[in-house]
Amino acid sequence: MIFEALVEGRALRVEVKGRGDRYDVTVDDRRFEVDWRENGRHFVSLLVDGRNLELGLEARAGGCIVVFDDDRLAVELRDAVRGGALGGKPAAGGPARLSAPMPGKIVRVLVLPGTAVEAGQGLLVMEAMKMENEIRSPRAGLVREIAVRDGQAVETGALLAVVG
Amino acid sequence: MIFEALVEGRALRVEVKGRGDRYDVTVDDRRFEVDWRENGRHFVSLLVDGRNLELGLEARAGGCIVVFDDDRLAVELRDAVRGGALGGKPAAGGPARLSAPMPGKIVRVLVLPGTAVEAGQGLLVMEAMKMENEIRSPRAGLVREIAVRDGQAVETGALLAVVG
Amino acid sequence: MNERPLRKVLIANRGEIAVRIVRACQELGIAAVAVYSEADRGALHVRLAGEACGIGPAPSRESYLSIDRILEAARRTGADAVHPGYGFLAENAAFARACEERGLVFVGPRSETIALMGEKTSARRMAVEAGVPVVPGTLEPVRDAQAIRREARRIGFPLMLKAASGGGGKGLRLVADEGELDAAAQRARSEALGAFGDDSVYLEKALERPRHVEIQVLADAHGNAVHLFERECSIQRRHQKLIEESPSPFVTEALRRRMGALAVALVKRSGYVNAGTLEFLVDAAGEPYFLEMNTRLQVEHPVTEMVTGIDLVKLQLRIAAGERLPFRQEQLAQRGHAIECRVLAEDPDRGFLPSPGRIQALEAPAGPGVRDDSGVYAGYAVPVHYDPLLSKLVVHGESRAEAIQRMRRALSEYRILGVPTTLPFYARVLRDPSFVSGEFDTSYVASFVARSDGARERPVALAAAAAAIREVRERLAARLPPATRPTSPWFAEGLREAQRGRA
Amino acid sequence: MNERPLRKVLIANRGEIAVRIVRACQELGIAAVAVYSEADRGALHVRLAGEACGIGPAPSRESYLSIDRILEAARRTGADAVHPGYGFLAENAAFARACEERGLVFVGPRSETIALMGEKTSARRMAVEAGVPVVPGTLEPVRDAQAIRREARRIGFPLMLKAASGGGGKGLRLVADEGELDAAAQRARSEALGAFGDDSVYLEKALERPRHVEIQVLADAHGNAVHLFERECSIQRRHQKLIEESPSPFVTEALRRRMGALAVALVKRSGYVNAGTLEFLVDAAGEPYFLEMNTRLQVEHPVTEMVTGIDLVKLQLRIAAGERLPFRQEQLAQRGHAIECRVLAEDPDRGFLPSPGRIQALEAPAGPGVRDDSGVYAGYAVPVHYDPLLSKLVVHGESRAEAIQRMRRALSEYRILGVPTTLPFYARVLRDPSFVSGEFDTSYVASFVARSDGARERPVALAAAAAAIREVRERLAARLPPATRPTSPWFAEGLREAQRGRA
Repeated sequence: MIFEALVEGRALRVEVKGRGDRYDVTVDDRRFEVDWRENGRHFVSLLVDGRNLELGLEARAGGCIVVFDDDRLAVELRDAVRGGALGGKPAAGGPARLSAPMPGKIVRVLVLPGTAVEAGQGLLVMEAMKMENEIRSPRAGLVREIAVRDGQAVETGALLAVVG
Repeated sequence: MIFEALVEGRALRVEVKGRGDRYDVTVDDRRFEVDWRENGRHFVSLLVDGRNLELGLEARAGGCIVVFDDDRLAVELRDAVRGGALGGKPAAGGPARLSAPMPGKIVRVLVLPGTAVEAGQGLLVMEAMKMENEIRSPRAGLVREIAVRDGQAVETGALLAVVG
Repeated sequence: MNERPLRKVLIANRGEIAVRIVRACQELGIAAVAVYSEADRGALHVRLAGEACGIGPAPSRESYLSIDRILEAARRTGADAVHPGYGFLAENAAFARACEERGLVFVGPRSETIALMGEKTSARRMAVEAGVPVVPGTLEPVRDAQAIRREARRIGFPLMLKAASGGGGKGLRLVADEGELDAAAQRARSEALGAFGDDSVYLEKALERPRHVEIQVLADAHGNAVHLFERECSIQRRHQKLIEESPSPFVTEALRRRMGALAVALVKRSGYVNAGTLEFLVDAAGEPYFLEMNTRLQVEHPVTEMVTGIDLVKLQLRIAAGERLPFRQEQLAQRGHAIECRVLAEDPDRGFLPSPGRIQALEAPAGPGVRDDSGVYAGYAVPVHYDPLLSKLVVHGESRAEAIQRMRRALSEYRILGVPTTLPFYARVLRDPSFVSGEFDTSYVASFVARSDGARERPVALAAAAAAIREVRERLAARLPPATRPTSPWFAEGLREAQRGRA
Repeated sequence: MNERPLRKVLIANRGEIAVRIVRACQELGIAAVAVYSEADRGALHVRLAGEACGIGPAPSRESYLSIDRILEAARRTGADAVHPGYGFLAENAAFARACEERGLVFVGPRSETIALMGEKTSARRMAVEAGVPVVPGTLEPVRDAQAIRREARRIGFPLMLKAASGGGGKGLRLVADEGELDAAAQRARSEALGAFGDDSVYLEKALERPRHVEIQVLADAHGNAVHLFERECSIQRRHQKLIEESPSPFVTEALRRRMGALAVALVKRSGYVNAGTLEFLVDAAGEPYFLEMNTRLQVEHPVTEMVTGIDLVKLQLRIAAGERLPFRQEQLAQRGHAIECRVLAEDPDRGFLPSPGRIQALEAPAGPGVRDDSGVYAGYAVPVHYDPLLSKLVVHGESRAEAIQRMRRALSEYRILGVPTTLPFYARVLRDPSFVSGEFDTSYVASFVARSDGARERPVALAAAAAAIREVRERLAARLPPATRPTSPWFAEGLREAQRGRA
């Protein structure tokens, strides 16, 4: 089976052969022979050429999150187009809508609508779980809208800002 | 809802009222007000008059096993006969067939067919998991059959003896 | 003070520290009463306590911060003492006084001491009187803009603006030069007013590359006081400690003795009783400056317990019962080395954004020299209402080198699924040569994040392989034809971004 | 012997002890190779090791006991050392010799020492030469019935018959008087032949109400040897230890010093290297008698680690690498008190019948002073092929009283669902006044079971209430009408029995 995988912004081609507990996996140009063992419902031990790798797997729609001891990577998968390599025309991304990841209070808005921001630049500071947290722009672009004001209480999912 | 419960050889009448997380339970003559909270899939915290009791529950057909910190009790339940108390005519138990609880080796047979045995009396010694274990009679009666001999290897479920 | 054994202690807290106190009570044969908000009926501290009592809705203000409800719970359950833990009402003098007035033993210092040492400028004055060096700055609260400007010029820049009633980094501002002063002062005062109902601030000179070192103290009601050496707390992010250790890798024996003696002097001078902590900044030259006193048990108390062999929570309870300290200063020693990592429900890959949610699975490390003081379990939903501390992972070893090796081993065993945590971040820090060398100050986390986040090699190929095998197995199990599988909207978007990056 | 740092250690074992050794290797920066039978691909020691290698089918004889397969795994993975753990090949001199011949470091004594001390009568002779008192009996193996009768009369009854090549209670018989002798000798010899391929036995006088006390020793290859004090192991059932502690509550300082000195003398006399244990019986008068030597790491080694602060497994590896002991006898001390409970998959309510099966859920105790050396996890299926040890729960406290309180607390937190375990049994033992007083001998478990099993009050009403609420909730969730619920056949049968009892 061949997949296109997207891992933390990187696209990879993954081919999986075999079944049972033994797999032959090719990721781009790298090949792994994997002995696969599920331990309980959430953990898996992979023996790759005798080396052992213990991973946690969190199911997500369209893929899963892979938890290493020193990293946590979201993997999205889709079936590769039959016979074709990855390609297609890059499309422009639409505006990004940021919503509140949890209930909290807006401490400070850091940018005005119309400001040009970089990816990763702070847009506003929100207090949640006793901590102040900077909400950052997921992409470069213009701030189209700031939907909250200083001191406002917000619920999970409330629109905070639009960048596009 | 009213149940007949059988706990380690004792029959009890149990009436449960209420739902949600609050229950009013009467066991024979004792009444408990219970605040019920499931913690994960296997554990439950019961607040009984402010006292906290943390239990593990193992599902079984017709009841469950309740795991306390210092005990482990099998509870069987059935619906109480409407309007009636526990009763019915005691029926004689049929012969008890003992089978091997796990793979192992018969170390010694301790009784001959035809011997009269008490409940709890040792019938044979079986070695399993590196330990010698005495297999005991579940009831008083005559040993009808000993189906194994010293030194024999047995698989899980193999008939060992019949007492009746 | 006469001895009066405690029979039943109400624990006015939640989470891992409530669990810690429940355990101490149980081991002393004292009944422990847990209290819980509506969000916490299934919390671990409730599960482990022998009794439990609801105290109101999820928001802290209506439950864990409500003095009336806590006192009512104590009355209802017949508790004869209250342990406040840390945070919530732990440094609230009015709460301590209310306990005292009702004849409830408050497990901590007297209410007057909390008032005296809780207000930061009065604590600074007390320190000066006791001969303890403080960071140069104001000794009285300052309230107007003109006075702030005058004091700032006197002290010099860079300086720190701090809320007089503050704590936990609130109302705290670093001011680099005079041009920033007015705006910073305005912000600090408005934050302080919002958080503590008091807009007075004080000013302190900002030290260059300071270390954050604190001294644990214990004092009984009979005039005996000892210190239990230092804890190194420089590994912090935005004034929140992440990793603590004892001994500090850079505190010399002479400095340790000096700070310990200063701490005991201040404790005696202020008539302090029970456990407390004196926070110091130590400058690059090794000079200590008293910062503030925490009049309660500290989050990071286990590292001190591991190296001294002393159970601080049990001693808090025994001191509260009127017992004398069972040892003298010269009987105490630091044995080996302990490190603590605070396991937080925060996502290090998203700027440490809090990550509440359900813990799907949890495997905690174990074996020799490992202690996990956790407040959570598999199946538990981390609520949004409280702080993100899940657990404190503590290790003890013969030496700092062994403790580091052990912490690496323990971190590699620790897995929490369902919510992002700081565990992977700590695994990376524990391999960082700057951390291992012990050559760090309070700027460490910011600089580690800055230099490693973009640069680190991430196991993308193995992650993709694992996810793909899992997918193949799922499909086989479900016997679904591939075409019917859903593709998430973020997938398509992300793939486009990735391809753009490649082009 | 020159120092030769170990790079990669193959662990020729499974379960909790393999996990223990993996952890020690990781903390020393040594690569650890786990081996696994077909039943053990998902075992915890495999999950935690950096490398793993399959060695054959589930039965031990074809995997963990196969010298060829273990050596082949070592060759294939490039290991330069082998740690045998305990059991399996740990005291097999032929295995140690095979390792030596291939240039693999065997983490344990030399093969000649294993042979010398492993044969019980030669170990007894060695002890006598070293001036160590032994239980009166035969010093040479005995093979024929007539010789057995003659020796028995010389020694006197009651006496113990033991397999010369024995261990673990096999081929062991208590003989009360001469009438029982011939039948017992026949059984013991046939058991010994079956288990060890050798039907020679030896005879020892049976002591009255003996305590089982053992001394931990460590010796390096440079002639240095120390003892690490005693472990009390009298809480056993059919010669299987269940609870161990250190110090022993009844060993005096004088006896401790005497036994320690005897142990070191025997170690030096026999040229012993690495960790080992000398087992003694101590009679009611406090006289120690050497029983046998275990030439390997002991299951209960953690209680010694907790009170001495010494990591025995790391020292085993360092000694095997040629290092010298890093301390002298006078630097060692017992600090506080440690207790271990062996958590077994055995059902205490069914005569300790082994109870393999899948662990549905597991919550392990944590917090200060608690160490859980476990080989299992939630979701793991305990295989039928190996011993029933799931975990060793160990606590450390300032005193025996604190250790007992802590163990009670830890046991109350420990829950394993899916298989019956000995945990509830230990919770009851830890509350038993005889255990708490420390006044017990090797007959304790049998007598505790006898006096408590029928008498104990069981929480039947609460169990019935909990099960009934669960049932109500299940029905509500499933919206099944009550009549459609299955009734198990054992229910009807059991109910009839119960009603008969009532009538």
